Formats: sequence, C-alpha cells, structure tokens
Amino acid sequence: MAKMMYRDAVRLTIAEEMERNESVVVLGEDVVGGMGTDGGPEAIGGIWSTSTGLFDKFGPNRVIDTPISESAIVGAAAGLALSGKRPVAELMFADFIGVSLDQIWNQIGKFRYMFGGKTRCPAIIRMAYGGGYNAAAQHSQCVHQILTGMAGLKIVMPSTPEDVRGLLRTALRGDDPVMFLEHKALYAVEGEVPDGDWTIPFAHARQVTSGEDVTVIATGLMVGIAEAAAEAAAENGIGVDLIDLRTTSPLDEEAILDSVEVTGRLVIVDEAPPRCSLATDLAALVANKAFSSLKAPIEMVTAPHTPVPFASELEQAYLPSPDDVEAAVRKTLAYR
Amino acid sequence: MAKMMYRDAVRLTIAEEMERNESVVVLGEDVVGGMGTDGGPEAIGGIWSTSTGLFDKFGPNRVIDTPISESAIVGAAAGLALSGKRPVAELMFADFIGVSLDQIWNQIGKFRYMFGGKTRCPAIIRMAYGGGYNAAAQHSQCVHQILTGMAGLKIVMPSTPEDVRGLLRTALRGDDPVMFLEHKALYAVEGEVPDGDWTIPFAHARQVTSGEDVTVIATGLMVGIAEAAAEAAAENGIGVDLIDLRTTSPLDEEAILDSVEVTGRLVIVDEAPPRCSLATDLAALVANKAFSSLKAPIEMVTAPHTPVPFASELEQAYLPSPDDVEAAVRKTLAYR
Amino acid sequence: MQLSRDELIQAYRKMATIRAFEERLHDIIATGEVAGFTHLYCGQEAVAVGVCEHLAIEDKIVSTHRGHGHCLAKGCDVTGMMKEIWGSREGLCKGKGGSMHIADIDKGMLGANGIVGAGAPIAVGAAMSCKLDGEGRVAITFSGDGACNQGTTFEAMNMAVVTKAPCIFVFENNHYSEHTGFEYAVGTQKDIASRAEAFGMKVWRADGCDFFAVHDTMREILEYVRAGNGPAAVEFDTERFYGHFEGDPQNYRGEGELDRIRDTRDCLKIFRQKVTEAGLLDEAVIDELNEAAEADVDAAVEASRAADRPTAEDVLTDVYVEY
Amino acid sequence: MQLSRDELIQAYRKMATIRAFEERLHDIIATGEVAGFTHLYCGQEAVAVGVCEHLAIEDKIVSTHRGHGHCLAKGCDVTGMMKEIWGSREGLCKGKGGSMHIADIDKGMLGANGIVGAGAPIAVGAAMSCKLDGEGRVAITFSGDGACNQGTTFEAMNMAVVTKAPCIFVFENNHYSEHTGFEYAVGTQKDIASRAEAFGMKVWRADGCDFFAVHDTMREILEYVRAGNGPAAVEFDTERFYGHFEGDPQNYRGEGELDRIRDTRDCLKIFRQKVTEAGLLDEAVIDELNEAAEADVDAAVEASRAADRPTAEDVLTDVYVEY
Ligand SMILES: Cc1ncc(C[n+]2csc(CCOP(=O)(O)OP(=O)(O)O)c2C)c(N)n1
Ligand SMILES: Cc1ncc(C[n+]2csc(CCOP(=O)(O)OP(=O)(O)O)c2C)c(N)n1
Ligand SMILES: [Mg+2]
Ligand SMILES: [Mg+2]
Repeated sequence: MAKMMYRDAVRLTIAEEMERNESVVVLGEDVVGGMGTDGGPEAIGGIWSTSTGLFDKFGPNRVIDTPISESAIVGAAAGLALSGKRPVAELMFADFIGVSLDQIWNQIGKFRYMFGGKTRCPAIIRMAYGGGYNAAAQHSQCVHQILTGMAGLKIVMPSTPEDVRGLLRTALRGDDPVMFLEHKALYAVEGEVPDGDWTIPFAHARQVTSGEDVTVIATGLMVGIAEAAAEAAAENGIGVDLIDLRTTSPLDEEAILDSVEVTGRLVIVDEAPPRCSLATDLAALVANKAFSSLKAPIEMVTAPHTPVPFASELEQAYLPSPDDVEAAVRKTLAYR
Repeated sequence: MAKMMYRDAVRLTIAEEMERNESVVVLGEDVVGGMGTDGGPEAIGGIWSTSTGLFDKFGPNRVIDTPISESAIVGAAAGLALSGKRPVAELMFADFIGVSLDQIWNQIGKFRYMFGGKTRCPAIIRMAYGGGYNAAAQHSQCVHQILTGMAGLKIVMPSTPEDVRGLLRTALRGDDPVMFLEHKALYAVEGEVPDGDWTIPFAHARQVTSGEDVTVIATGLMVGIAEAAAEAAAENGIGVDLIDLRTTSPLDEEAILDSVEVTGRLVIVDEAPPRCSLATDLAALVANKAFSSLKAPIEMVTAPHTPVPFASELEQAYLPSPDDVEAAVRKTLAYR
Repeated sequence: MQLSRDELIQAYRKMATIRAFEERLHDIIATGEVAGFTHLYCGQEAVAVGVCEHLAIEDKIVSTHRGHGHCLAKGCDVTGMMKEIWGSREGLCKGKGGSMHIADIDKGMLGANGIVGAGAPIAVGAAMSCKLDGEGRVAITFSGDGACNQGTTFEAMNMAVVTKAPCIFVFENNHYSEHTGFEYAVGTQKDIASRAEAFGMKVWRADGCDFFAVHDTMREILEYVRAGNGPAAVEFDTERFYGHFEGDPQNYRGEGELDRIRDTRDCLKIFRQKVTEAGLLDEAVIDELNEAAEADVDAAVEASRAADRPTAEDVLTDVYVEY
Repeated sequence: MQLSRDELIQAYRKMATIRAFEERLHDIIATGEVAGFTHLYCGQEAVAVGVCEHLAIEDKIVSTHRGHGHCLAKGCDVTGMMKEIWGSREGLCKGKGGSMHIADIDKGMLGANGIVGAGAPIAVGAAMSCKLDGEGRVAITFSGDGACNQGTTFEAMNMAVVTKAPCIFVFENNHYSEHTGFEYAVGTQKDIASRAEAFGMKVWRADGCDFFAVHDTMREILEYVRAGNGPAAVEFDTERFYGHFEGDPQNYRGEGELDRIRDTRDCLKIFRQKVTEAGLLDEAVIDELNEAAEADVDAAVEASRAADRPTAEDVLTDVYVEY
C-alpha cells in the first residue's frame, strides 16, 4: 500500500509501462515543457505534472513535445498505433476534442471496423476534463457524453488514484483505443493504492457504498459528490447503493441492473449537461431492461443545458452538489 | 400548393430569404461549383444541388465558394453572424463536424452565453447526414446525438419538403445558431408544399399518424420508416401515435408526454447508434416525467454500436427498418 | 513619428492602463482574491495599442486567451472588464465569460478566445462582412506564435486570400507558447511571417516593443488592406513579462532573460525614452499618465469588490435569444 | 532512366493494372452493379507507381478518397480490392470499408481515407514510428490539391518538421478539388510546394504524368529522407481523366480540356513512347502487359461476382479487439 495523488498515479503508471514495453511513447503539448533545455528542472512534464521526469528517463524519442496542433497530435497517435506502437497522447483539456474530433471519431475509432478487423489501434488519448476551476465555458467541459456514443472507442473515467492505476494499466495493455478522462479537480486528491502489478478490467463497476433503498450511479468527480450524499442519507437511515461505473464504454450493465432490481429506485449523477447524456443513457437502459423492478421515476442530477459559466457562484450552481443528489434521493423515495 | 423535392425546398427557401434580406449569405465547398466559370450551367450549385442558381442570381459576394477548410467555413459563418450577417454555411457531409466541431460547439454555440447575452449569432449550418448510400463509415453518419447536447445550438431535422420550407424559414428569421440537418436519402423525395409565407415554429412536433395504443417517436428519414410500420400495425388494428419531432433542440416535450399519457407505451426510432443518443434522451425524459403512465418497458430501435458499414447487406442490417419498428411495437404491446 | 501630441498622450495612456491593469491583477491573483486562468499581456502593450489606435469602432478585432490588452486597446471599459474578471454580475459579460471570454460587440471587439487558433476563422468571417458592406472596414485577428501552428489559423489565412477578405493577421511572437520555445514549435525556426507569405499574402515584420514601429507598420498595412487588396499579415517581435498563466514559475527561461527583457525590451520605457528625447512629451506628462492609469485601475478594483455577485438563477439565462 | 528491363516491365504492369482496374470500374458503375462513392485514379498512375516502386513493405503509405492507385501500387491484391469495392465478405476489408477505406496493414498500406486531409497526421505518426525503429523506413502521405487547404495537412507538415519525422508529403495536383479549380482554392494560385517549403521542408516538383520524372524525383527524396534529414514534400503535376466521383458530368472543364489531357498527358502513353523510342521495351511487350492487366481485372471481376456476400451478423464484428 502506498499513498499517492491521482496525478502521480497517472505518471507512475505511464513510467512503469514505458519501462515494461518499449513501444509505449508519450506525446502532447508541453509533456516535456521548457523546450530548449536538456530536461532537468526546466522540464515541467505537462501542465498537470502527469509526465514529470519521463523525458529525463526515456529521452526525446519516446517523450515528444508537440506544437499546438491537436489534430496532428491525435493523428500522430493514430499513425503510431497503426504501426504497432502504443502512443499515450495528451490533450491538455478535454475541450480540445473540438479541434481534433475527426481523428478520434472518424479515424482511431473506426480503423478496425473499416479495415475489416485486420488492424489494431491501441492509442490512448488522455485528457483533463471537468469543472470547478473557474476556467469557464471552453476549459471546463465533460466529453464522455460525446465520446461514449462513438463505436470503436473505450471510455475510462477513474475516480480515485487506485482506479487510475488499475485502469490505465488495462488501457496500456489492451489492443483498443482508449479515451482516458482525468478529472482536473481530482489530480491533487490522495488515496491508498495497493502495491504490485494488478489491473482493473473494463466494464467492472465499483460498489462505493451499499444499500437497498436507492441505486445511485456516478463517474469521475461525481462519485465523491454522490458519496457525500450517500453518507448524509445513511445518517437518515437511507441505504444507498452507490455505483462508480469506472468505464462508460464498455458498460457494466449487470451491476446497474442487479442493483436496480433490489432497490427499484435510481438516481443518476452526471456532471455533463442533460441532453443525450450518459445520464439519459443509463436511464434508458434501466427503463428498457429493468422496467419491472422500477418503483419510481428515474431521477437525473446533471448540469443544466447551458455552457459552463465563469464566476464561482455560477459554477457552483452549475455543478451537481451533494445537496442536489440528496434531494433527488429523497424525491425518488417519496414516490409511491 | 406546389409539388417539390426536399432539395428544391432547401434551395427555394434560401433564394427567397436572400431576396427578402440582403444580410443572408451562402458559403461552402462547391456551393457555386465549376469555379473559373462565370456561373451558368457550369455552376453546379453544390453536390446536393441545394444552391443551384443562387450564384447567378446573387453574385460572388453573397454566394461564396470556399476551399476544403471546414473549420474556416464554420468559423467564417461565426464571424459573419457576429457582424450582423445571416450566413448559411454548408458542410457537404455532416460527418465533417469532425474537422469543425470546435467552431460549432465552443464558438457559435457559446458566444451568447460567454458574452453575457450581449450578442446574437444567427449562423445556419446546413449539413447532409445519414445512411443508405453505401457511403460507409465516414460519409453516412447521424450527428444529432452529438449536437443536441450542446447548449446554445438549435437542432432541426426536417422529414418532408413542407417541413424544410417552414423550418428553414424559421431558422433564417430567428436570432440563434441553427444546425439544419438534411437527410441525404430525402433530397429527391417529393411532397406537397402550401403556398405563401408561413413558418413552422421550433419545438412544435408533428403528429404523423394518430392512435391510442403505442407512441412512436422519430425524426428525419426515420419518420418514413416508422410511418410504414405504423401503417402495417394499423392493418392489424394497432393504433400508433407517431410523432415527428422536427427539432430535437428545443424539444416539444409536451407532445411526447401527452401522447405517452394516453398510450402508456413508447417506441423510439433513431438512426444513430444506441449510446448517449436521442433515443436514450427521450426514453429518460419519459422515464422521469411520465413514469406513472408507463405500462411497459421503453423500446428503442436504433443502429447498433458500430460504425456504418459499406456493403448494402450490411448497411441495410445496420439501419432501422419498418420491420424492426413493428417488432418493437409488438414487443411493447405484448408486455403486461 | 507623425502623431500629434494628443495622439501620443492617448496612445501612452492606453498602454499605461493595460500595464497598470495587468500588474494589479498579478498582485491580486497572488492573494487568491480573483480566480480563474488568467494570462497577462504585460510587455506586449505596444502591439495592441499600436494596432488599435488606427481602428474605428466599425473595424473588428478578434482576440486570444491573452486578451486584456486587445480589449482595453479597442475601447472596452476598464471597470467593466475588471468586474468581469472578478466574476461580477456587473461585468462586461455578467461574470459568465471571465478573463478568457471578454467581448464587447458594440465596440467591435468580437471576443477573447480560450481556444488557441479559433479566432482567425472568425475574423475572416468578420472581414467578409466588412467586404460585403463595402465601407472600407477591416477585421483583425491577433494570434500568438503558438497559435500559428493550429490548423485553423492556416485555413483562415488561405480562406482570406481566396475570398479577398480585408482581414489582417497580427502575429505576436513572444517566443513562447506556454513552456515551449518558438524555435522548437515552429518548424521553420525562423519566423511566422514567411509562412503567412506562402499563403499568398503580403506580409510585414516589425519590432513589437516599439510602439512607433507597430503604429507605422499598421498604417501601411491598413492602407493596403482598406484599398481592397485582400488580406495581409504582420509579425511583431514582442515579449511576455509574466508567466504563461498566473502561477507559472517560468523555469524554462534562460538565465537573466527576464531581467534583460524587462530592462531593454519594455515598450513603455522605450516609448518614454523616444518621446522625451524627441522633446514631444515631458517626463512629467508621462508620470501623470501613469498615475491616471493607476487611479483608473484603483477605481476599477474598488468597484469590482463592491459589485453585485451573480446568483444561481443567472446560470440559466443568455443561452439563446429564444428557446 | 536507371531502370532494368524487369523494373520497367514491373512498373508499366502496375500502371496498366491500375488503368484497367479503374476503366473497368467506370463501366461497371455506370450499369449500377457496384454502389458507393467511387473516385477513380485514372490519369495519375505514374505518381502512385513512381512513388511506390521505391518502397519496401516496411515503408508505410497513407492514402485518400482516390485511393485505388495507391493501394495497387503498394501491393494490395487486385481481386481482394475488387471484392471490397463489390462489398463482398471476401473483400480486403470484408466489405465493411469499401472504395474509400481500403487498407492492408501487412503491406504497409495504412488506409484510404474518406476525410480529406486526415491522412497527413496519420502518416506523421507512422513516420515517428519509423524513426523510433531506426531502420531507415519512411512514411508517405498522398494528398490532393484540395486537401492541401485542410488544417490537418498544415499541422502535419509542421509537426513532421518539428519532430524530424521521416515523412514524405506527396501532393498530387490534378488541378481540381471536386468542381473547384486549384487556382481558385489555393490562395497562392501558384503551387503547393512553396507552401510546404514555408513549413521548413525541402521540396521538389516534377511532372506527375511522366513516370520517369516521378521515379527519379522520388529516388532523390528518399535518399534525403532515409538519411535522417527529416521530412520532405513533393508536388506532382498530374491529371484526372474521369469525374470527381463517378457520375460527375465535369461541366466545369474548359472546352476540349479532357481530349487534350487524354491526348498529351496520358502517363501510360508517355511511358510507352519513351521506352519504345529508347529501345528499352517493344510495343509488343507493352501490349502484352496491357492484356495481362486486363486479364487480371477480368478475373477479379468474375471472382467478385461469385464472392460471398456479408450477412447481417457481420455488422456487429470487428469493432473492438475485445469489448
Ligand atoms: C486548441 C488549444 N490548444 C491548447 C490550448 C492551451 N493553451 C492555451 S494558451 C497556449 C499557448 C499559446 O501560445 P501563443 O499562441 O504563443 O500565445 P501566448 O500565450 O504566447 O500569448 C496553450 C497551449 C488551448 N487553449 N487551445
Ligand atoms: C473534410 C472533408 N471535406 C470535404 C470532403 C468532400 N470531398 C471529397 S474529395 C473532395 C475534393 C478533394 O480534392 P483533392 O484533394 O484535390 O483530391 P482529388 O479529388 O483531386 O483527388 C472533397 C471536397 C471530404 N471528403 N472531407
Ligand atoms: Mg507566444
Ligand atoms: Mg485535386
């Protein structure tokens, strides 16, 4: 067991896999940083410090600073992966899928299918997502709702340092493209991480709290928000079965359906806006496959249908809070 | 009343609005076509023939051929709209939002909010979407599931020449950005269109067939598919309340909820793949707001979680068919 | 130097205002009183002001993540901006946009932009609009040396040439994009202007730390573009005094680099030296202008502290004109 | 002409195969037997073959929507390709990709591509991989004159220069992007090569209708790139004989333009004339090669007609390695 920050879990895992497998290469803007230097303290290792030290250890051929050209970054990852390498590309902010979506959606995600199953494209695209930093409309967004619907991609949303370790290892050892979504408000969060070389398979949800009254589903930063609500509910004698999905594609349908079968009540917490979202995706799944278990309307706690605002008061109101989740839990329980 | 094709409804409406309002300008790849000529027969007016004749009539300042630079096309539309013009930009295929999403999502859709409500950005982005033409994975996609979740945008999906007329007029006279999604398999479809200067407001669904047994919701090409299924069902004495949403954002929630209140059974037909889709969006709406009316699991007829395949046999299997819809209708009716 | 005394005073006053605004923000952000990603423009004032002094309200500009200077130079209200950065409901954008999204359409300021490279195509559209209006107006896009590697910037340059849009691409080469050196990230390792030239534009180059070089160059460019010759580009060599964003320790700078540029490349010092040596303005006038700028900023900060905060209901407004 | 008789025969045979393949498709598509968006490469054969004759299987290419020629030149199986275009389950991509998405990774053919400009960044990645392997391999991206206006193409060029990736940007200037003329859409109105040069690359230019010009130029380029000098670019002036896609009536062509290019710019005719005049190959040999190519295509068509069709279950496979 070691205590480490979420960001360190990212960095350590990449470093270890680079050691294990020389086909792993890292690229992105400022992943070295301080160019013109020979590494050392000037090499900041990315603005999230998720690649600090990699350049000094693995050199310029495997840790590659790029210009501000996200399409070319993701495209280069695609070409590296088609050529048998395992690129780990960083989009500094998830919002930048806006300038690189074609390479993610129409290239990386589709090669295997378009080419009749005759290739593998194990490109990992890491990106920092989410709100809470007064970074406003273009630097605070969730993108899992956009990416999850895209066939060919796998979408990972770790909520703890431990999950970063286990899921990133799986991503780096698998043969499919993975969008690895790191919440920027989690980077400095610390957690215990078991030693050893273990992995967490995809589509393997984590039960965060167990209870028989309401099922709550969350991902990423929302897991902590939901957990706070679950704890408050527990004090009022309400048992929350809190599920952290860990990956949204593939999806652990079984964990969801099994839980709803017991509770009959569902609250979904999603940091993204409400339309065509993961929240609606899960609600639809349950309304289709666990309808007979349902005892109450499905509640969704999401951001509103607006861009992410700048001012703290606005952003706090925008983001789902433990109070919002608790209210939804109470609402579903009140339904008879 | 005049009979006209869907593509002509697009072209005529743009021409009329250009006449009415000199701030309307058209831009896109080959919207003139045959460059180097002075118009006339060489000017093809777009590969969908949706701008044929505009160049001859309105000249090079208002009908602008562009290089293959979709980000710059949409970006230019953004700049034109912020400057008080009403650009109608064409993305030749909806799939090309992949190379222009930032300008759609992070710029056009967000200006008004980010700028505190102090601007209008009435940019219309037209795009040809959908399958059925053996155009394979990168030229056959639906994008409404991606765009509908993006706050600030309005999403229009006309299914008939009449609706093209009424909705495009509304788009061109409104003050918000509109993504106007034209299904390529509908371009050659003919329909009766009333004369005169009438419009169809957004969030105003159309009841295609009425019935009290099952609610079916569809958009675009799927309306015809669902209608065929509804007719077949009617022969078996099943009454289908078929709703054509016309716009997915804003959404006519009332039409949906009112119908489900009556039928208690819902089938959603969506040409897009299943995850984080419009189908799930509508299912979630109903599972939340009309739960007490629901008598059966919500059924969704969608494309599978795969890219669009090339071969006819594959594409036919990929796309929702009247048989698929009928099966879903029967399934929901069989549930007790 | 073809400027009148009043024009000189106005130009310096604007530069001084930007400087005072940014230095104050630097101090305040360090205390934690103001939140968000803030990119300070200090050091580059001569570019924003040298460009915008030529513009009318009807000319448009599109800015970047480092937009305060452009906004102030184009005439945005100092207090309105400060309130916006403070996240106040009284801010220029009601606290919804913040530092990276300040806009003032009525002033021809079409927005700062958090997405590197996104401004250039928007400016081309604004320029197309100017062309349609036929009144000799232009649109200007500011881009950094880093932004010049983004595909949108290239597309925009070609599109402007093809459509003969009166668009001016102003590249501010401050030698760094975040922590990465210009010589590393721009393949030519030479300049940005020759890339712009390869798209078929006439280009200029000038010292961006010398207000007069900027101003003279822009006069030429504007004459050329307003005459209907299509777009143009210019590269200004300039310097960024603070970190990429507030909080950046700037480890990547060479030894003594910051001291050197502060010493020899400060556009305010250079301006002062030139006008006093030429006997155009007294030291005392310059000092007064600095003080006036500080006073403006004092007032703006005070007003921002006292200003209304937004409420939860405000989240939902201003998404659509009608929905 | 430093080529042996065998090499000449092989090169012509490939060009003839592409020609026969495309002309046959043209006829068949007109009957409606084959569906989909098909873009024929006829007229440009000298480029694909002149480039690929230098390559080993370990060298990679990335192609475009007009990809049949590149595929065949890089060694994709004629019948496998025809079956793919036919939408057969036995096709190179099991009928899932079709004309615009043919790939054969084992042959170093990383895919045709339906998105204009998408191939260039992918090729840079493949070139980075070659550089990592350190065995002197290269990656080549083919782009049209239209594709050279897409932001991704520009980003890729700069990225290749910055990372010193052994990537070769082959621009096939056939004067049209769909219905739009090169002189209109490319701002410089001059060429593509000088834009590439402005990104910091060494560039070449040659006649793309002369196999020998292409082949000689590529020899130089490959020497330069394999030696570790980073990327390079080349512009080949070439001609497209058929419409942009099948069904395009080509109204935009000048009067007599098609007859003229068919007459004077046919790379097969030019090859034939050069080798026969130089006494390197007989007319009879050339005729035989043409016949052999036709026979291959006959066989491919026959096999495609008889080949297995995909079934509904096939839709769901090949999305992931494991899900
Ligand atoms: C598309 C995109 N990529 C990356 C970023 C992150 N980012 C913000 S500013 C910046 C550097 C910009 O450099 P430059 O254009 O030289 O402007 P400067 O900061 O020097 O003013 C980067 C990489 C972004 N905001 N948008
Ligand atoms: C991003 C994108 N935009 C537009 C298209 C539609 N399109 C397909 S080919 C083509 C023209 C390409 O011209 P060029 O690059 O010169 O290649 P050529 O067709 O001449 O071989 C266009 C506009 C596309 N496929 N992808
Ligand atoms: Mg810079
Ligand atoms: Mg071409």
